[in-house]
Amino acid sequence: MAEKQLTLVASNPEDDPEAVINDFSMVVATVNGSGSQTSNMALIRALFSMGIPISGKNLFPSNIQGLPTWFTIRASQEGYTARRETTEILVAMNHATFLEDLEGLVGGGVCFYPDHIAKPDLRDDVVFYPMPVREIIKANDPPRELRDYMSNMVYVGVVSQMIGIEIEAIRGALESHFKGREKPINMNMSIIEDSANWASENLVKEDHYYVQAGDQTDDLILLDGNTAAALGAIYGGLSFTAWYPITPASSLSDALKGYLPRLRRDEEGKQTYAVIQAEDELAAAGMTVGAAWAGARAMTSTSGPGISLMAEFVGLAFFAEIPIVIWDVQRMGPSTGLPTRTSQGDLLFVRFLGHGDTQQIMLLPGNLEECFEFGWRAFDLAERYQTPIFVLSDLDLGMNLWMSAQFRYPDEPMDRGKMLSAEDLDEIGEFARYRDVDGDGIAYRTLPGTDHPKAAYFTRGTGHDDAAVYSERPEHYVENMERIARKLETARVNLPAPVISTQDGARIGLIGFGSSDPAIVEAIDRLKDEGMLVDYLRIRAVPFSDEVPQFIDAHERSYVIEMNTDGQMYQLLQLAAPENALKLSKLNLNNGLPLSARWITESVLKQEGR
Amino acid sequence: MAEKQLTLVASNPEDDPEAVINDFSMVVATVNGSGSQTSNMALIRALFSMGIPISGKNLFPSNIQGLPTWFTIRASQEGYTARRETTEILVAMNHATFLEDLEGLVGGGVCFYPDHIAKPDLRDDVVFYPMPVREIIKANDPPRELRDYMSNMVYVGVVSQMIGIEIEAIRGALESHFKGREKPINMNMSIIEDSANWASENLVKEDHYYVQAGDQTDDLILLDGNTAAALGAIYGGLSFTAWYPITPASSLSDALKGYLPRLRRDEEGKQTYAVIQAEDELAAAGMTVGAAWAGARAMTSTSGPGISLMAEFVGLAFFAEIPIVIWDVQRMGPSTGLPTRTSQGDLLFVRFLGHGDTQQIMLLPGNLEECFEFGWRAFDLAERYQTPIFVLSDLDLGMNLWMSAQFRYPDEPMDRGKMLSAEDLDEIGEFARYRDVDGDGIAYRTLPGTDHPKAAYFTRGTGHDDAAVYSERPEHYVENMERIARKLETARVNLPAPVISTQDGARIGLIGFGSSDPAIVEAIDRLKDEGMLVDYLRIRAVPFSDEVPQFIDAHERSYVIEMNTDGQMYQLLQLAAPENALKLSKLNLNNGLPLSARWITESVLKQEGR
Amino acid sequence: MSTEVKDKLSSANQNSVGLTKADYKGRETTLCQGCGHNSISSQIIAAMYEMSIPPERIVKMSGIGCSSKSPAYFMSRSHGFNALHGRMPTTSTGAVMANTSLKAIGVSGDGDTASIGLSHFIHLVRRNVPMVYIVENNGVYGLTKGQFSATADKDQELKKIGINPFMPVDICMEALTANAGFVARSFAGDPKQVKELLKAALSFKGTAVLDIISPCVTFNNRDESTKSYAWGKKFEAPLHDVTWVPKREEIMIEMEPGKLAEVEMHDGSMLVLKKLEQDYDPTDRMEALNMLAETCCGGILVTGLIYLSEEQPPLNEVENLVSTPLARLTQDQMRPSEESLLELMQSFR
Amino acid sequence: MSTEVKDKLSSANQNSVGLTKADYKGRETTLCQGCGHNSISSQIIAAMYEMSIPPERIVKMSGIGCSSKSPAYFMSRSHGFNALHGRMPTTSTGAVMANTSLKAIGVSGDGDTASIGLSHFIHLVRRNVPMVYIVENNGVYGLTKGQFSATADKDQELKKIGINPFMPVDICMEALTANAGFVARSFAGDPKQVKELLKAALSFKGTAVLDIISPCVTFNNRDESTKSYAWGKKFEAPLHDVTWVPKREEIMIEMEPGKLAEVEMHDGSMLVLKKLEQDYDPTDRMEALNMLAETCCGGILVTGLIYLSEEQPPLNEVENLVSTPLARLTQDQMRPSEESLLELMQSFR
Ligand SMILES: Cc1ncc(C[n+]2csc(CCOP(=O)(O)OP(=O)(O)O)c2C)c(N)n1
Ligand SMILES: Cc1ncc(C[n+]2csc(CCOP(=O)(O)OP(=O)(O)O)c2C)c(N)n1
Ligand code: SF4
Ligand code: SF4
Ligand SMILES: [Mg+2]
Ligand SMILES: [Mg+2]
Repeated sequence: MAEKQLTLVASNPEDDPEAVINDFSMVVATVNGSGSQTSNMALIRALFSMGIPISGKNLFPSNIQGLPTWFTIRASQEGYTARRETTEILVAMNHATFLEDLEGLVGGGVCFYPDHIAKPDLRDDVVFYPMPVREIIKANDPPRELRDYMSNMVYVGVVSQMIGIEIEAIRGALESHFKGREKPINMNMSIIEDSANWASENLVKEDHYYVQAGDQTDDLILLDGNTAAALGAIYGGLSFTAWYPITPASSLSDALKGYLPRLRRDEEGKQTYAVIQAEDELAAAGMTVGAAWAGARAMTSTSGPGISLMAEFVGLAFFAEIPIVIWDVQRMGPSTGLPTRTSQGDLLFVRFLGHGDTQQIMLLPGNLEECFEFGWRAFDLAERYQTPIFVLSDLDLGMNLWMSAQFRYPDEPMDRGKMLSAEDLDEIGEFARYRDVDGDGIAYRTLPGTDHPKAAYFTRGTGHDDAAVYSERPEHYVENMERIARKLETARVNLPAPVISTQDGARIGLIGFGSSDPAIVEAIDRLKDEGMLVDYLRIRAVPFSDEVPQFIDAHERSYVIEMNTDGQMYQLLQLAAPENALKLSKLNLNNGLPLSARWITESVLKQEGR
Repeated sequence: MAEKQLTLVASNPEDDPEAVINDFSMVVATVNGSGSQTSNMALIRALFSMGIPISGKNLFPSNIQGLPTWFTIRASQEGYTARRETTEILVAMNHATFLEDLEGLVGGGVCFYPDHIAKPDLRDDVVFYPMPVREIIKANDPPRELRDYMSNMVYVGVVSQMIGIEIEAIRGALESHFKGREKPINMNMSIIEDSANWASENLVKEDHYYVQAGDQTDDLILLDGNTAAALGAIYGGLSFTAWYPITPASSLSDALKGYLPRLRRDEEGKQTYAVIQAEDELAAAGMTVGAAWAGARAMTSTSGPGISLMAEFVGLAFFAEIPIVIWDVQRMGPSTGLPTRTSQGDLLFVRFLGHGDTQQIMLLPGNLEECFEFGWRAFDLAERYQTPIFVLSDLDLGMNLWMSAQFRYPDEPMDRGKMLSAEDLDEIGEFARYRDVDGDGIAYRTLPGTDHPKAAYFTRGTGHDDAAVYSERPEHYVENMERIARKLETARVNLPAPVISTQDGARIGLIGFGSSDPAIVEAIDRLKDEGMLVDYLRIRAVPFSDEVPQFIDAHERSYVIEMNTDGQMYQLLQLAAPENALKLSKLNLNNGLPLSARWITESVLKQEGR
Repeated sequence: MSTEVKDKLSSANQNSVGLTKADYKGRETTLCQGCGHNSISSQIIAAMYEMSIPPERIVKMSGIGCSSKSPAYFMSRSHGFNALHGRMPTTSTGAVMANTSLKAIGVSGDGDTASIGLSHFIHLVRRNVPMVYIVENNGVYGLTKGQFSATADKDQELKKIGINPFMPVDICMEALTANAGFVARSFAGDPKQVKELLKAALSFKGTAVLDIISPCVTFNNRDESTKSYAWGKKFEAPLHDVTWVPKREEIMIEMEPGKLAEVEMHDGSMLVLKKLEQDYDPTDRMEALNMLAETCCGGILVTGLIYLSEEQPPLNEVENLVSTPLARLTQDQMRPSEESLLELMQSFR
Repeated sequence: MSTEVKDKLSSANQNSVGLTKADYKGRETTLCQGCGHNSISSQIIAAMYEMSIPPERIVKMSGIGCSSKSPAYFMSRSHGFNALHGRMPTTSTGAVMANTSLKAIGVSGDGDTASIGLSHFIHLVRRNVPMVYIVENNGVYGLTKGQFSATADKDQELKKIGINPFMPVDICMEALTANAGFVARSFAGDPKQVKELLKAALSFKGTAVLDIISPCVTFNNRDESTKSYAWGKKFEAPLHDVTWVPKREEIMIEMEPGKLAEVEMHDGSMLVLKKLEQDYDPTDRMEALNMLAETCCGGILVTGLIYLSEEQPPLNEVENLVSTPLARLTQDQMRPSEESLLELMQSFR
């Protein structure tokens, strides 16, 4: 539509035959450190409170100040939340990227920009709205250190006016953001209102994008996955966490530090938990292992480099059977990679983490509810099976803003696993830490401090008999490893089952996991539009429960969709379904950006030769 | 033969119809720290110098003094060197294990024991030879601190006399052991000779085990794999190594420290190498990476726990493309496991070592010649492909005594890979560290200090464009990872090819690697005796060259023989040959002991339903 | 022998919690005969027994090494955790925070603490994690057959190993630099002092660092080595004669005026320091620093209580922890109410 | 402008190796405006330029952090290695040993060195690896958005982060304890001193440790923070006024007797120390230790050359290395002869 003639259109969608309502991606291009979080937050929260389904993604550099940053708000009538490859509305606050940002706009798209930056003269097929940022700021004259930050409020006002975001919704957003503090609220609102007024008086709507209040977000919540994970852990009884700062995991620990004081203080205001910032990830892992060994529900969270450093301790926890929980909020690897870009590249490394024969259990949350649920369930699993439980999230799920149903309070009592008290020991009269009493491979443990002469044992990473005594006897080693294998098999069938959605007559399957779920769900609809029906299995845990190989067996072909370079889930599935290995096809992309429905759709069609 | 009547037999095999010549396993049971190395060394070297094929295995505890230790010498006319499950000759110096040691003896076997320890009265089906250890020592009266140690020389003398080891061969062994120092040689020889004389006068031969000089070890050498590896590295031009002590890898660095001074000093006696004992394995890896980056041929060696600690640095070296060599002398894992027991359990962990998408190259030496060859070749491969090269040995190969053909001097000039000098840069006029100029995925590097304004680049573990400049652009990341994949494919076809042995009409294949080769070779003969013909492919590198999937394809069934719990090579092969995944069968045992031909033979027959 | 008599006999050598010394023993040692670590183990047993500490109230933490194995050889009735090489400070921090009702005793080696574990050690001290931290210091890596550790003497020669060109890491100096509140050095060949210092350390509320020279008879016991028995016996220079006196017990040491200093610990027990050659005030950090700097590599082995201060709060106080061990919380204490979750949900609307 | 004039102008500001200051610049910084690290980078450029060191003879080593990024922003003509968080001491040790003809300058942060990398730092100093080791010390983890590092002030409060309950790790104290031969502290707000100390460090033959307070304007620059510009400007207390004078150059400073101390470096260059308030002798280790212990957290920022001694040989001398860089050996120098192998083979027969 490059030739399309732009004509003045009505500011009211009813009168606009070409109206596009609640369906666009708006990109705010700024530089980081310029304080656009508040303004973007105001916009997205306002839309959310108007009942419009949205999602928000922040594409930021690994840097603190001065480099390009893009915040994308997607509004979707159908409730899609995945990243899209096209932009309809651009707020171009960063002259450095103005050109490339413009190129990303669809024909008929909209561009808001401060009138003091030079507008490149191209794209006569999009609508431009200049904004008198400086004038409006001058008029309001905020404290000079707040200038830049306040400038962002101008686009909040202008954009709201032009696409129809209710000013009251904006005020509400700021109120919750500033927790009701009048001063900042008013200061910001006055700029926003001035800007909105200026727009209504000076700008005529030439584009066709509108928002309209609805009811699709009633009793939904809006937050990020790391906060959901932290809350899940807290409601799972987390009592100890040690961590070391690393993007994109830090905000998980920040959330723990933020919420624990309210939720875990006793009458005298004493803490019933401990949060330790360790000197490095080896220490974070070691402290977590020590605390779990002593009987506290203990967890650590990190990202790639930290996982590498935790390898030795994870191997110890696996072999000595110590129940720890580790969140790996994945970022682009290998090595330091791209600290602020998302990926699903740690699967194979984590699965076999630790030298020797190790098989780590991984949970794979695909949305915020699961971040919360796996947050608490991970502790039950860890203590039940006395083994490390990894939860693999990623930057997109962990740090970006997602709508979610409200979290369900844990519907099961805590499972502290097989523990023997002094009383138990009196009854039984004997204790062997690694004896398979019940035949399920899970042995009983006693906690340090258990007041009984038979309670103690010597925990070690070295080979041992079932009484935990050092042993080099071949049969002891084999028996112990066989018991651990039995234990893991007991665990396998009790891990979160995959989520399967089917369509009558579908012969092709899609297999995915984690943060790519929204893109896959949307792609399934697109494929349907293209006349192609597919079933979908979303993996939620490794090792796989039986439904997974069954799904592969039941389909002519299954595409394994993942965000890594080597098709890591594809490989794990090949190992799990050797008889159907050839029915699996790789569908992976690893460029730091969340997958888009378009890419998935087109790739599947291409591979299907359509 | 429990009922067999023991009768006096001739001391000369010709006169003994039941004579068993050069074919037995002799176990010397002692406690560690009692100094039996010299005596065992004397026996095995003597046999070797008599031209009798032997191998020696030391089964020792993870402890310094006072615990049971078994040294096994296998003599084999056919030249078999694998561990056997039966013992024909027992030298029982340790009363603590006398009973179980006796139980291990075959009927008709022989037991030498000091007459001051109580002989359990069982096994009337074996021949007992008491030895007057104390008397003979008293008579010789060595310095008291040498008493225990000298006691061991008594069995050297008695055993030699009874089975026919030439005293001159023993002297020769001691001479090379003590590097010609008269005093210790004579002191030991006098005890040995007294003991031999005592035996000839007081013992009558009742058993049927004999040794007879031959010519089967002419110009063979006898040593351990870690020494072979160290020499290989030295002849590969190793110029820097950093290490941290760990069993069973330490002796590799000891050998480097031992031989480098002779081989790598310049005219003024200055070192043309550096050996640094680091503060831990993270440092050892880091120093190695730093040295390799600066242009020195650099290597580190360690075992399981060290590999875990090196994960992050290995990931950096993989992604920043720094040519390092890492020897992993494997021991039993997971975790601290059994430090003095052998295993092949690090395959999967090393293959995917480092978070994110990593694929590490592994060389798998199966004998001493390959320890030497891969020792030097690893540097050529590392520098050619600018990636870490792992060499996976194990305790059995690395620390035990093996016969070997003499090592061949490297038949190729060193390959320092693609490097640009200042002159090159003058010609080319430009330089981009990660540009795929030749289309093989391998980029050119410059060394620090290259005297040219264009030579420098900034090495980083972060995402970068082809000029090594930090970049978060999706296409840069993808292009770089694709180039690395191209590079690894270029490497794959140039890694040591598998060794294949076939028999006409064989429809079953055996696949093995590393230290289990002798057991497999022997098992193939046993299977033939049982009327079963098998082909054999020995893997020498991962990723696999095409012969490997071809071999699998060409056989009805292939058994993957390995010493680990999870069938790790089996899994790697499933991934490499998905179309034939079901033709692969696991055949693994992981109990800390080297595999025996018997176990392999019986397991194959069992699985084949014979 | 009649049961009465037996009872009498046993009760005779029962401590105030009704345990005999046998109740404090561990498995049979597998360390070398004469290894310094074994004698330290015996003193740990003696101190615990004499202080009447129930073994079930103790956790034994260690890294990897001969020294780190030794917890298997004392107090089998205490839980033990033989973790990873150099990482004992980290597992201890976790364990102690998870259960503050237990007393942790960490046993490490010089390789374990001064090489691979140095950073963790310093940060543990800096956090003042409440525990006794023992370094069984022999200047070598015993378990891996005698390579030099970071505490080996400069220019020392060991056959098969070579010459050590580097200055030793001084465990006590590192501890002081990290603001430790309890720093002592002792010598396995001086069992009485080891025992008294152990008792003092056990009554200290923060991190108590005990650097004990513990000869490796197999790899580093030649007379000229500062880590050998002979050298220690010859050159030990105690700062004072130290005795630990439990709370409310008469101090029984002859009262030659000016010759005695007493320090009270937070638990009410007393440290009695009998003056020897020169005056030494273990509560003066500067004096401690200077003494260590001056005597380092100075041809004598200074032993005794080098520094004591209970000013800094231990980590559990810093973190404002409840007295109930985190490991013993009830589910109600661990899982917040359903109401609290509903409230939170509102805040995200 | 005519080429002649251009030449004149340029040659006018060419140093003795014919380079202009522009030849020492790096890529455009991506650090925050006003970040202390940027001003340190400028002083590194100035020092190198003024000392006429060819950039190709320098390697820039770093870990991970804003500070560790900074080597990308100076001297693009030098090879750089931005390695792993806390591990720069290890890659530096390897690189320096592999090519002793290069001068290594390491740039690290307080998190990089005092937290995750503390053990490596101490062991690097202990080995006396020949290099300049700069810690750009701002008391926080800048790149991860301002958490406390181990050098943060005790009881300091940062919004969103909280209060730091622990005593700071003193980089200089740790270096001294590890027997460093060159220990200095400076302040990014005192560019002249930074530059002179850099020059001195570059002429030192072993490990030269420079602890430079380098304010993080984004996360830790409130006036009450000892890592802020304001605090530094207010409370800096230089030990002396230090000037580095190249070999064979007239010392041009006015000669008020008794007020000047001169120290000659092994390369013949001179350090001129102009006395200020009190006397301070940087060659006295004890004085240095005491000064640090006394002034630690004492409300002033002591800067200057804290300790200097060239006694200890650097690691390459200890290891008796050839002068030819290991990285530049010929194949004949690297691969022993075939004869030597045959001989060896005999020894295994
Ligand atoms: C990560 C790791 N690296 C190396 C080893 C091998 N190792 C076992 S004990 C030890 C040194 C022990 O020395 P020290 O701590 O002084 O104890 P000692 O045996 O002297 O009492 C080493 C290096 C290991 N177990 N783990
Ligand atoms: C192993 C590992 N853990 C954590 C991180 C995340 N990280 C990046 S920089 C940094 C701290 C940097 O602080 P500092 O060294 O003081 O440098 P500054 O940014 O303050 O200059 C951390 C923890 C990492 N990159 N690698
Ligand atoms: S080797 Fe040394 S440290 Fe280890 S047990 Fe023996 S004497 Fe003790
Ligand atoms: S965050 Fe702090 S340290 Fe990092 S660049 Fe900005 S000011 Fe400098
Ligand atoms: Mg030691
Ligand atoms: Mg910092």
